[in-house]
Amino acid sequence: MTLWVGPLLPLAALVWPLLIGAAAALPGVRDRAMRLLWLAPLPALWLALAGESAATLAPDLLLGVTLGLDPGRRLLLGMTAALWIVAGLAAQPMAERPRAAIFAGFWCLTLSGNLAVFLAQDVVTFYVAFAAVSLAAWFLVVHERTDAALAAGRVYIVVALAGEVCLLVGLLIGAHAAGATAIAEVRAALGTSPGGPLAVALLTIGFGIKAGLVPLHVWLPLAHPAAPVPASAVLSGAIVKAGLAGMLLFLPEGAAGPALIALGLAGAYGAALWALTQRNPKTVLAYSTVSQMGLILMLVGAGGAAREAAPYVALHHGLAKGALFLLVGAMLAAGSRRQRAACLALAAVAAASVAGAPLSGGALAKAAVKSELPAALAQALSLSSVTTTLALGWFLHRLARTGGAHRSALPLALPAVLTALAFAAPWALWQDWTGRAPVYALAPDALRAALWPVAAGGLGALILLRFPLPEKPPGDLLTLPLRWRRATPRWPELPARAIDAAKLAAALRNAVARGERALLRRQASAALLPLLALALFGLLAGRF
Amino acid sequence: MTVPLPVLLLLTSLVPAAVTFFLPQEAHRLRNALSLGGALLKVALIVAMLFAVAGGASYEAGLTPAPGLMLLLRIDALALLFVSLSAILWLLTTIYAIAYFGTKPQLSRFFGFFSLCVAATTGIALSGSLFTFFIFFELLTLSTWPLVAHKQDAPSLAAGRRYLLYAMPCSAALLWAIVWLESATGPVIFAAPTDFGTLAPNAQRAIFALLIVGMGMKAAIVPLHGWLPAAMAAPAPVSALLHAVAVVKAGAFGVIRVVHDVFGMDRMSELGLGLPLAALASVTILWGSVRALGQREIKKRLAYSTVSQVSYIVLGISLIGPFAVIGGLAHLIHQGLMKITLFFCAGIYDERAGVKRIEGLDGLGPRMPWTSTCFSLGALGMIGLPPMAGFVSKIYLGLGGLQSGAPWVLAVLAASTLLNAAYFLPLLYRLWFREPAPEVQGDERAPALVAPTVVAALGALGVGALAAAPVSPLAWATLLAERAWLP
Amino acid sequence: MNALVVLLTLPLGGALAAVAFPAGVARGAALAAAAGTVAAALAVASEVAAGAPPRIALGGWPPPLGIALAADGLSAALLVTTAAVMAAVLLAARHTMAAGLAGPRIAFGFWPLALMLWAALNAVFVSRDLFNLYVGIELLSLAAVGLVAIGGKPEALAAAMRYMLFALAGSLLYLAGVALIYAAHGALDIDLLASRRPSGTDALALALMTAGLTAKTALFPFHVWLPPAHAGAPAPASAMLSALVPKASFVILLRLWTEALPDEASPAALTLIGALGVAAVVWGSLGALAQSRVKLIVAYSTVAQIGYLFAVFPLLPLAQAAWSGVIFLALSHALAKAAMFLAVGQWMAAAGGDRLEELRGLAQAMPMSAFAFALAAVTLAGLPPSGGFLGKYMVMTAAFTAGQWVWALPMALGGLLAAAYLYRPLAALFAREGASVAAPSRARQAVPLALAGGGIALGLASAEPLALLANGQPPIQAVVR
Amino acid sequence: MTFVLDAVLCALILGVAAATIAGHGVFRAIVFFIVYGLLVAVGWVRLGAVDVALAEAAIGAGLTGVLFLAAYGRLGREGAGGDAPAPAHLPAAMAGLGVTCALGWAWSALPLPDRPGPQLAEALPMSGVENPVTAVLLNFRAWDTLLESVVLLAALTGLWMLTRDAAWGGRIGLPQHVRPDGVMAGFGRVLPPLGLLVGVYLVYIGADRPGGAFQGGTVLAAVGLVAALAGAVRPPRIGATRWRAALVAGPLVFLLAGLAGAALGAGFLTLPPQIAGAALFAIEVALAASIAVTLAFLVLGPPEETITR
Amino acid sequence: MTALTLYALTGAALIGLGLYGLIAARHLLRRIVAFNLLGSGLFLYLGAAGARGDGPDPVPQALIITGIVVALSASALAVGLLVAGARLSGRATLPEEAE
Repeated sequence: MTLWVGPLLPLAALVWPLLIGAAAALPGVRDRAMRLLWLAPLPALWLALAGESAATLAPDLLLGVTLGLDPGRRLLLGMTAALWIVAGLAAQPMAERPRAAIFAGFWCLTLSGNLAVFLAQDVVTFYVAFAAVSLAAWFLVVHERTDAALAAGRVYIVVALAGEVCLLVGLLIGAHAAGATAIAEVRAALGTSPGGPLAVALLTIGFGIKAGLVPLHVWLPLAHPAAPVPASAVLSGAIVKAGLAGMLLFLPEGAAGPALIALGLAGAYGAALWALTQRNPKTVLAYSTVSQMGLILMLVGAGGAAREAAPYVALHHGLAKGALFLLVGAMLAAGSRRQRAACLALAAVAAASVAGAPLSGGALAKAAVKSELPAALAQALSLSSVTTTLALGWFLHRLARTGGAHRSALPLALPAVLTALAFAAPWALWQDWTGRAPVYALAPDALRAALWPVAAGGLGALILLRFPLPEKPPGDLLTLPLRWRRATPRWPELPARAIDAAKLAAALRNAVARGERALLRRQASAALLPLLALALFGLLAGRF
Repeated sequence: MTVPLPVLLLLTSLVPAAVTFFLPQEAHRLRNALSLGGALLKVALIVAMLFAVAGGASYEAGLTPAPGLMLLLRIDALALLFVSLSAILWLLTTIYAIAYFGTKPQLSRFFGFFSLCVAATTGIALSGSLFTFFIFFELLTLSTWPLVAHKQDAPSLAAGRRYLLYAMPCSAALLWAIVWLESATGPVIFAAPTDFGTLAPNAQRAIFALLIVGMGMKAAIVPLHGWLPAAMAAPAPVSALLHAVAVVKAGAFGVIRVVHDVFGMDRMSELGLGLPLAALASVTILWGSVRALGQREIKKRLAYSTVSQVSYIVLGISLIGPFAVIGGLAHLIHQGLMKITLFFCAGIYDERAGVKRIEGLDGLGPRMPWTSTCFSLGALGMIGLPPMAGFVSKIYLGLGGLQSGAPWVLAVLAASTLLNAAYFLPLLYRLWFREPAPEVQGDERAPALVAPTVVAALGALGVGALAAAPVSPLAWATLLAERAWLP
Repeated sequence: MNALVVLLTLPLGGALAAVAFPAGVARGAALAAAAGTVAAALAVASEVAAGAPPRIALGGWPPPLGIALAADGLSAALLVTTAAVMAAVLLAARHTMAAGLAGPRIAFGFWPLALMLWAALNAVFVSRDLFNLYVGIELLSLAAVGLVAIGGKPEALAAAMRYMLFALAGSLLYLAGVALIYAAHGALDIDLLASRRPSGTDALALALMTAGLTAKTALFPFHVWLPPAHAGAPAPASAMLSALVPKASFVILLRLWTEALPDEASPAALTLIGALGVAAVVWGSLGALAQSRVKLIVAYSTVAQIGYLFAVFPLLPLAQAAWSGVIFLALSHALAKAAMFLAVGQWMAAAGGDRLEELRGLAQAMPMSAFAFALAAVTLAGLPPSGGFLGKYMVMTAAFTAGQWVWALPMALGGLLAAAYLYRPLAALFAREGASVAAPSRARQAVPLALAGGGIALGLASAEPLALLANGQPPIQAVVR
Repeated sequence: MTFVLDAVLCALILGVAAATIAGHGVFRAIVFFIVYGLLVAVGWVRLGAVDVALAEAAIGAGLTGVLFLAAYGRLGREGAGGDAPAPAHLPAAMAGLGVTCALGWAWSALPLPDRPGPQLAEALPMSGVENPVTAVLLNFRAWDTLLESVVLLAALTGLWMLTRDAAWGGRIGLPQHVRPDGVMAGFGRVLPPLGLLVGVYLVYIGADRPGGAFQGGTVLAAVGLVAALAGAVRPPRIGATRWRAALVAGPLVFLLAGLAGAALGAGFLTLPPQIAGAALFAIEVALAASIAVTLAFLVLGPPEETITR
Repeated sequence: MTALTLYALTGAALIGLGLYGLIAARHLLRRIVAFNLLGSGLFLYLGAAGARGDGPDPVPQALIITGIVVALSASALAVGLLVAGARLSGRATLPEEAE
């Protein structure tokens, strides 16, 4: 399949959502803006499908914008575009709700940024894109304006800004070291330059925040559930991938590897387990995202082919997680028992895929990387499926208890499409990405290896249903300092008023009056006159 | 008769100033026509000159009233950078001010001094020698006072007093430095390298310090910044003038002249002057931001923000490296556009909704969408978020810091960004997310107030988004830096 | 007819006419004489500028027998400034010193005294004879005392008395010096003295003359008579007293130290004078800061500004620019101070007093005279682009060139202090509240504005006056150590 | 012998002067001062300066003395006639002593200069007068003298400004109530004609011998004063045009003569030798008249009688 | 010591005395008297100086006569001020020296 691409297509893929977003501000369009959202990612999808040959140079924009694609990011771009299309469709019912236009506008801005992260070829564009996705997404988080959403929004914005700053500094160091702004050169320079380690650390933090790297993930379990369902879907499915993309782009091979492995694994297990203490299904999903992203980041840390394959894993996770979030929305809308059952069933399929059940996209994804990993990590990867299954089992349990019956029209088609994609896409891309025949994934060994953790996890989940863990507030590490300090610092004013002006003036008046009186009293001033003459005479005559 | 271009440029605001003083209060139309006409003419002249100067041309006009005193006006690329900013913003501010004041009293005085201020700023921009610079610098000091105290109520007068309290000693320091310097070197001409002759290095350092004190007061460098937040008592157009068109900019421009043209980069490094100045600028950046956090009045918060932001310029200049200088110079323009947007908005909030304190902003966003959007854009730009202008400056300053071997600058920038966010985002939050207070009414039925604001906001957006375009401020700054560094 | 002669005789003639004729005619004659004198001053200045400075040996008797009169750049500058100030003062007085408003006594006395004062000033500025200068400043002092007393209030009389005593003591000390000079050299002509055979007594003569003249110029600590005297007189009189009268004795001093006896100067003596000047700057400024009446503020400001003139003395033998600088300071002070007093006079007439709180908000009603005060303040504070600034700048440059930067300090400090003490009246004027008062016409308000504008113009168009001053500028003479 | 005389005179002068300064009572000080003036006049004669001696006697001692006495009288009327004792003033004493010593030292250090003697001798014949002092006063240094005559006028104008507004337009000086048959009245009838004669004579001979406008004018003023004090004449009203004309006549004639010189091309205050004598005489007469009137008015003081309008 | 010296020194002493009186006295009339004393002492000094050499010099004499007249003028004005002041305040001293 060859699709037409032109030199402007990458730019158009970014500008088009912006235009739609801007249109949302127009009075005539405002009410219908939500209905247009699904159109926004279409050029990007086209681009992803068309191939990697497209590139745009726009030297006048910003500090000179260059856009292009590489295989990994093409994959992510496609996934992102697809997810956003589906989520956009899922958002259509929100058109009736208040502030729809604002939501639509920032949706498009976030989308544009999200896409641009995968297209940017230079540091500045990348940063701009990252900032756009990062900050515009805040509006998606707080859209509901509930207390929880606003509180989550606060945490989100603080952490996001901190991340932006880290990124900026890291990118600047990189650009300086490279003497150029092209990402490839920057990555190369980071590996060799003296400032490299610092920059790598900063970048890891900056991207790690977005990608939910433990312990920088704290915002994620708060923010993702707070957003409206379609927004949660893209947040958890697509936007977190921006962080991943950043790491893949900028971290030199092997840089920060041990840290990423350690933190990634900590996240993979810890978040999954912590998910068990949550009641809100969206929160459980959010922790699952942290967990899954932990695994993917672990891959990045591991380096080599595993790292190369990370986008492949991410592709699956994005689609599946998007489906799961949409399903939560569907469940909330489900009216009848049958609808609820359908929802749950679909959710179970998607969850199984995430957990890596045999034949699922998730299993393929794991299979694709397992052989590339050192044995210990491979084991850890397998083992993580247990916890994932546990968490997702718990999710299903919580989902089943989520009730709503607000609307009859059930957008079940959309999560279904995503689930299907999550299953199909890894299969479709398998050969391209692993270089192995599809049969490899069907081998009994592979199936067995995929099955046992899921089974174990499922068993555990059943036990868990019986003996649930005590509920904990979301945000784990953040629960301690969550209290937003509204301390208005009091700074000492400059001592303009420290001295009483009136008193000073009075003192001055007194001093002057005293002085003048002294000069007048007994004609001291007049007496000084001949004395001055004599003094001058002395000085003049002495020629001093 | 041919009037030299620099003089003509000066006259475009001097003549309106002189005539306006003598207009009766009721002559609204004539007064407005004068101000606008002068502003438009000036912009036109500048546009005409931009291309010629980009090609390397320069215009000069001068006279020598006394031996050793040289009044020299010269239009070079740096001068044009500043004068374009002030001219364009003057035009916007004039439109805004006409609408803002309507038929309030004492307008002839206001617009007279306003034009005089701009004339002084033009003079500062075009000054070709240190002495000329000082003359116009002081003219600016003086013509600003009546504007700061324009309302003539107690806070305004106190603000005016504080302004003079800072301005006078600092101009004395400046004068002292100039006299000291010129008595050793002869007239200091910006276009020619200064021959420091026998002046001892420590004397040179002292002169530099005094010059910076003199300029730094206007540029609101800590600890000489106290007047600026106090001056927020003045009406919004004056704030725009102080923060964007003229005053603080003149100070920053003065620092540029001192570093660039009086001392020169080589001597700066030789004497080790860059680092202390950069440190001072950094302290200012942080302190201004920290203080802004604590302010509950919008304009006061904006004022402390200016304290912080203007030192970006100083920081860039003091780092003595191409990128940093580009960043600093570009920020001269960028900060002007962003800050004028913010103050215009603050003025509209005050005028149309009676809101002065940040608590009052609650829920105003939807009611005053244009204003609030502009305000938001300006605020985001101040934080340095792309694609606003502030972002471009920050990139260049950061790179400049690295290039000049001062990586700690990145830390300063990072901290400042966070602080900026900390004091701006709550405002945006209030604007857009809070429920409006019932007693606050606001509307935007004042197109002449909103239009300049929108233009300024678009400008701030445009110079960032199109920073790499061949006619952007950044391009101009790059041109300057190239001329300075490339043989 | 020689312009110089007209310059000297016309005000005298006017004064005589003003004494002889009844009030209405007297005023007309006085104003006519004033107009002619202004023209003559300009003519003399143009002659000087053209490089043909007029010089007369009176009666055709060359010194030492006769008296020589000569105008050089210094004279010309002062003559023109005086003419400007006097013209403005008399214009202002045309209204306020008329019989209807001020009573027949003042309407009679003001005009002859003002014209005699002017004649004395002109005579002092061009005379080259030390004794003639004595007579000139006596005429000046008596006319000035008369003007101080013209108000008739007890404070004014006490002030006039105090002034009188200082003037008398000062005159006699000066005369003692003149006597010694004549006794030692048999000559009184400045140019002859410049080429005299030095005598040991010259130091004493110079010391006595200097002390006497500092009393007349009101240098600290001999300033005590000045503030009440200048504040007690009616505004036009104050304008003349503060702006012009001290300049006469100062010019004599300047001529003594730079033209007649420059070889006598010793660094320590110059330093002593300079130190008194600095003290005057500080004390006068503090005094002005402490006052709550505008006229007293302005009068104390004169004390401070006179301090400037003396603080330059240590630099006179060291740097050429000091001389021109100090004259610029004197000229711009004359213009600015006259403008201030005239403006204050209008406010007092409108508001009934000159306490700061009485002046609040007057700028609304009288924007032009308020603006005039502000412009004059710019000049006095030495801010660009005024003539005061240029003078200060030249003096500071001279200080640095001479390697004596200490003497630049009072210039810088004094400007700050001036800004501080002038701020208070300005702030009061520009306050928002304010009763409605009967404001004088715009034409009358324009008079102080024109003067204050002159102070600014002196800086803006400084090339001409500087070129003028260069005529006959004494060469600097290194102090013999 | 003469030296002893001089020494005694000097001692007397100093003694009287000391008494003037240090003695008790204002009245006594004034009397001592008059005595002092007379003694100094004698001293001037000893120094060969008869012109000065005349001036000192007439003006320094005489008129000034009258002025002080009149003032004393008026102060008494205002209740301010009593002395205000002053304690010793050390700085003043040091200053006085210092200046005396310095001048004493200067005397010993004074060189004998080349005087304008030769030029003066050369110029005297062309000056129009024979008395060299008059020549200096009215010709060589005429500008001084012209200004000086204006100084008198300035003093008088200033003095008149001290009039209370209520008294403006009234007769000059204190209202006099003299008994027509008293001593004063007698004086007033006898002295004036005599004094008039002396005064006119002094003016007249001033051209050649000691005397002149000032001395003569002073005597004439004294005549007027005595006449006024004696009630023989009533002082004029302050606005009287004729008297005002008399006040300005001297300076005016002087000024016009000077301007005439300038107009004739000779130069300001230049009198061609042919007419110098006549011109100087005219000046001297006019000046004497003006000086007489002015001095008399100065001594009489401002009008003090309240006018009821 | 010659007679001239005697007169000159007398003049100098008179100047000192006059100065003292001018400064130290409180009663203003006494001050004015002292001023006259000071003046005439000065004239004496100048006259003595002018009488040195061959024959009296007329120039100082002329100067002295002028000086005497000026002194009288000044005295008259001062006395007038004194009287007018006393009329208003009942004092013959300056306000700052009133008891």
